[in-house]
Amino acid sequence: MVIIIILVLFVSISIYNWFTLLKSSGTLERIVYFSLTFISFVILILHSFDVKIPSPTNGIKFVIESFFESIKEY
Amino acid sequence: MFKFLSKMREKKEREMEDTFSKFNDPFKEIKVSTLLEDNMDMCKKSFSDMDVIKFREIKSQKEDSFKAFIVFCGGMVNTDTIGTNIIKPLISCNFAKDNIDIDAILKGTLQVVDFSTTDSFDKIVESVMSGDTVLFIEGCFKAAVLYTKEYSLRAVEEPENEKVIGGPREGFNESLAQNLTQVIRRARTNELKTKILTIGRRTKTEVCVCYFDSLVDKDILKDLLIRLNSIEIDAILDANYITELIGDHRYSHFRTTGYSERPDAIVAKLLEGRIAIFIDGSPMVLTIPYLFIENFQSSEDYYFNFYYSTFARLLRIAAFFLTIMVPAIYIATEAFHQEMLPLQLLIRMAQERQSVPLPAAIETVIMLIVFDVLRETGVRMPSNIGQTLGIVGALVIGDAAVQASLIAAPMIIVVGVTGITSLLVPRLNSPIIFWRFFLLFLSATFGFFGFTIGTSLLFIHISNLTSFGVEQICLDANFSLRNIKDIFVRAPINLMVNRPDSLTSNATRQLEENVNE
Amino acid sequence: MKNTKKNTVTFREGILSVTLFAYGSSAVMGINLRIEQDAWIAILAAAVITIPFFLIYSRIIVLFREKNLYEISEILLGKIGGKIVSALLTWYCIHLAALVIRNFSEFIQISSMPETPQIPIAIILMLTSAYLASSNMRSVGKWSVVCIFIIFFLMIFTFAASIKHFKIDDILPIMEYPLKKIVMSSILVVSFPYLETVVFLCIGETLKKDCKPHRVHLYSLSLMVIMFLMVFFRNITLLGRKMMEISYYPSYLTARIIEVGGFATRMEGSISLNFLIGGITKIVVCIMAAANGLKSIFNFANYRTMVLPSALFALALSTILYSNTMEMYNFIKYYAIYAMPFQIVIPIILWIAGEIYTRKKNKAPLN
Amino acid sequence: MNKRSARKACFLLLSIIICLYLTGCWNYRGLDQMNIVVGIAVDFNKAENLYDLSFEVASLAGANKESGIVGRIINAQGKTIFDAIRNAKRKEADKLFFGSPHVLVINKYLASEMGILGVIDFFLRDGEGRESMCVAISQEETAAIIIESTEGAIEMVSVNLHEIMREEKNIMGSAAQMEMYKIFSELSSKKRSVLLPALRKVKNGDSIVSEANGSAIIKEDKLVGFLNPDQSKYALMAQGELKSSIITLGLTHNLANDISLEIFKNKAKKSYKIEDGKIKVKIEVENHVAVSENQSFINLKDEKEVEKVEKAAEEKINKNIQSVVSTMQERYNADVFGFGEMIYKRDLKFWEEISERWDEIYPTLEVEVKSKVKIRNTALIM
Repeated sequence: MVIIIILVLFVSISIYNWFTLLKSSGTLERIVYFSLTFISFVILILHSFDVKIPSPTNGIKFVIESFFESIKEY
Repeated sequence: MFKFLSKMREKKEREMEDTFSKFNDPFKEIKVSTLLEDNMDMCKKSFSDMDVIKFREIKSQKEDSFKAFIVFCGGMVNTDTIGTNIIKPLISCNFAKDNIDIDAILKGTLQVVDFSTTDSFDKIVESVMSGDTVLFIEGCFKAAVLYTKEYSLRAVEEPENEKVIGGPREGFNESLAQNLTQVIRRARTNELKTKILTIGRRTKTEVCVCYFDSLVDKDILKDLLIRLNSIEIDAILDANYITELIGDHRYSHFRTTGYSERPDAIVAKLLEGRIAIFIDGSPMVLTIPYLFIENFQSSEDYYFNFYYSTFARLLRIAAFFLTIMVPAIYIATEAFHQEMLPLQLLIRMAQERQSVPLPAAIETVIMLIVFDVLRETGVRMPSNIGQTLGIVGALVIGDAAVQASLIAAPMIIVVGVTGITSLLVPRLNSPIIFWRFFLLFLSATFGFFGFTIGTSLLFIHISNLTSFGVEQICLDANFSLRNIKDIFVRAPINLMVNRPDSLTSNATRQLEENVNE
Repeated sequence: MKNTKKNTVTFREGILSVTLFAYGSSAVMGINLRIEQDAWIAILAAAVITIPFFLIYSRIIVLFREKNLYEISEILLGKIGGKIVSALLTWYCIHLAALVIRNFSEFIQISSMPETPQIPIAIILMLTSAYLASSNMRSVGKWSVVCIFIIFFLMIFTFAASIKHFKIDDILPIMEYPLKKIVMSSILVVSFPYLETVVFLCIGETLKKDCKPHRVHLYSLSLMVIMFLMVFFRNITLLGRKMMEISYYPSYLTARIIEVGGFATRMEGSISLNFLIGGITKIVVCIMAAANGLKSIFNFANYRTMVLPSALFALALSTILYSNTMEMYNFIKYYAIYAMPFQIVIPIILWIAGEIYTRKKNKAPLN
Repeated sequence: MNKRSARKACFLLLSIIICLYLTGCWNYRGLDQMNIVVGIAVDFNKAENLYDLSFEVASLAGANKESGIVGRIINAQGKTIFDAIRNAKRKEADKLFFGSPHVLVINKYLASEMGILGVIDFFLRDGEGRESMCVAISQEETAAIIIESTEGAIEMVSVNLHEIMREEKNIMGSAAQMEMYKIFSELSSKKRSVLLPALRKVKNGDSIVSEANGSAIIKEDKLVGFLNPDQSKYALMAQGELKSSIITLGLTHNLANDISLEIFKNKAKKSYKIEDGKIKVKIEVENHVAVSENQSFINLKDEKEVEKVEKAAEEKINKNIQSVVSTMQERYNADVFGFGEMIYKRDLKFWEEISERWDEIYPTLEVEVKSKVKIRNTALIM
């Protein structure tokens, strides 16, 4: 269900945005656009298949905990 | 938008040069000949198979060599004028063939009010088709275009759509000249400028841009003229053609030009620094720029006491929101947030719903469509069947459906409120229908969350709207009394000292001097 | 024709949008600092701590009028240093947008739609914000004017319902919690709503030229403090301290129990829209800032094409941020430290560098 | 630019929404698919170790528009409260809807042995639940009997009970109505006890109905005893929470009381001081009253006579409050007046010293009651 919604989202975005983008922008712009969109798409699809994706939160927590030990207790 | 405009301008300049050469058929190159026979043949060829076109040859009684003929379109001319003021003097004139001076004839012999001369058949065809009479004279290399237009018109009557209780009853009709007259009669000053353009490849419709020279914002005027000139279309049959061709947001459901059938309303708009566009053949006169609040203003507001007008205006604004939101709110509470209903109401509604087969959301959609069907039918039907329609609506849908438990009773109330309130703001018909269903769908999927999202989208959309570069909603945080005088309230006339300053170059009304005293 | 071309907002619109931005998610998360009745001290202390930083932010705006933080860092730190700083800031903006999207989808799921998955909720939230973000700044200005009126109206309305029950006893005893804990809490407040306004610096060229930025910042700070205090007093009066303490969304809970005249009860459905519009504003500003960041990193002409991808990325990020609601709440304390480089370190570096840069530049023509 | 993006966003949203709409709505629930719960009664079946819940739901089937809506009872058992609620669904086609329950009646044994906080936790936690419902303790053997309707009822019992408890505070003040979220907040604050309304069944004409009958004392979330209506009135008066009530006086040695005073305004102030290591609490109560019944032929034109009436009323109030307070102190050791909380708020350090021993200190507090009665008027006649 959620997968269908994500697919619809990306398909409609591609229909309504990509073609105009292809016509009217530079190569770099297109590369950035497509890579960001593609990454998001992959993350969303993987997430909806219940694949565990490492969250940036855990990394941030790990780094901060190693600097400030005491934060855990607060 | 700058880009858009400059592109437009370039395009226009390029095309102005070769526009007319491109499509104006064989006559463009052909000039009037000195031989009457040739001209006659040419005319016959031009107007072949057009039996409404009449030719009349004229011979002078006194001078045999004087020959002439006139062409006109039957039904569009005043035959008396042609008979007594053109044919009669020509018959009795005594010019010789060799010393013919067409100007002298026009000035001295013919008794018509307006004339011009031309040598191009292109122009001649256009003149004949618009009701003028064209006169060819043997030996002349020019033809005379004589003003003899007269065609039957609808009388000046009160417009059906903008009926008022107080105020003037005159409305525009389909003639550009008469419409302009009505405006000029109300504003007798040479500051009122009228520029006439011809738009439409085939219809050659006259479009008149009208404004107060001292009040209008020159940028907006320039913008408008560019946009009008870059219109490329076959036919302009009504004001809406122009609206859709020059609007800022072609695909938005909101209007970007105002319209009115009332000369008094148009003059008031002109006096606020707006520009009016008259289109020949349409009783609707457009005004630009268009502010969002104009959807809720009525010319009647200014003919009643301001307390009442303010109340009525607030009512209209409320009606707009009610008519798009009520079904959505109903569905959101009914299907998602039942806890918001007081217990007694909740139980009553649940009782009503017990025996109803359809889910509330689908029921609402169906009922709203039914209401719109009824309304549309009512508009298209002869007025004497209208009453029958009312009975059908009230009895069949209102009563019988509820009795038969096909529709829940609260639904009738919801649809009724929605329908009635939509009639209060006729200018917003198309956005209302779109947004009503949009909000309804959102509410039916996400409850109040969806409703909020939908309302936000509506607001963002409205705040993005512009009309000829002017923001339709001027919502500054700097709310000053000056700005809201004619928006949410209708201030007393002596206090409305300023024009809306986003529209005009001269924001102070002349009235101010009187106020200061 | 006149003011539409300028992508700027007026003085008051500036104040309101900054306030609305900060109010955004804090309103729904509540000023819930686990220090019960002492929270108001933390709110005020946090405001005092915030003032110097706000002055620094304003000074940066004054030094580089009509430039955003990315452009400034490129001027001051050179091409590569500038790009690195821009990338960091862009990441922060996107991350913040993702955090807010997650907060709200979590809130809506818990509060009113337990069976609806979060992704569709997040999607329409994201799309609305992307739409507003791709409009110009003036629309954001108008949006804040209207929203702040709605929020104020609802706030005063709910506050009025609480005021007759308010007893001074409710905030007694003062300083029950140790000073250390209160200071920690105020640091949370500083980093959570107040200093997040650094995102506004990343948009740039938003304020009309004649406005003094420090006044905008300070006015909105005082507005924020007033609003947060009102929220706090309302919640503690109506809910009682323990109930306020244990609830994830105290303001929402407060809305649930407010009764007006016996017939209008349980208005939380409609009052939660109050939270929502704040949240949308916050997401919009973050997305705009992120798109601007991408624009200056890759030297694009226009930031608008980047709006949708950044919004999508924030959406994707929001889904994987936390595995449950408790984690979201526990992250707040880490966030305070995590945000410091972006909220404090980078602006201070840029400010100092900027002062030196302008001094030099002013001297140069004399020699 | 705007134009295009506007169109895009609208189309995009529309297509997604239509997609959602066609594929089903998660939280959409029609009004016709629900049983509206108006009252809940919680009992505990010790033999089987199960919660025994009764729900009063609005019975929609039989009702038509003219007659009132009556309730019907759904019974369910479960290992926890939520388990029982889900079990109830097995008997019913429609889901139970907890958006507007009015009362929660708790069995007295359950309340005294297991406490009430556990019971209300579910209702506080649930997104649908209503924090503002009234909680009451049943004085009968089971709680279920309280919300059962009798033959010929024309209204839902729970709605009725809710109205009774709500009005009680404004008219008689014999029961302390309290919303669920307040109970939670109060009970978790410093060693506080609360009063909840107590309900019982009585005969009224031909039928047997439920009535509010004084208060139940909840100490640290457990029921410890009941106060009769008169006692709870004075307990409320000492807290200053009385909206209106009646004080009756017997001045002329008749068999019956002969003067009724109607309370219009009730204020109470608590303060404490420490003398010789002992805590002395002072309760000052101020009442504004009107004479609404006078059978004693006391001449109320005479100001001195009026003063006498005031004095008598003050004495009566003093005596009664004193007795309620001492009952609370000695018999139940329940701090319903919030003395502990008062000390905690005024003097945090002192409270921290004594909070461990509060249960021992509380019964030994010296409480002084000082009341003041002001007669405002004597209604229409003298």
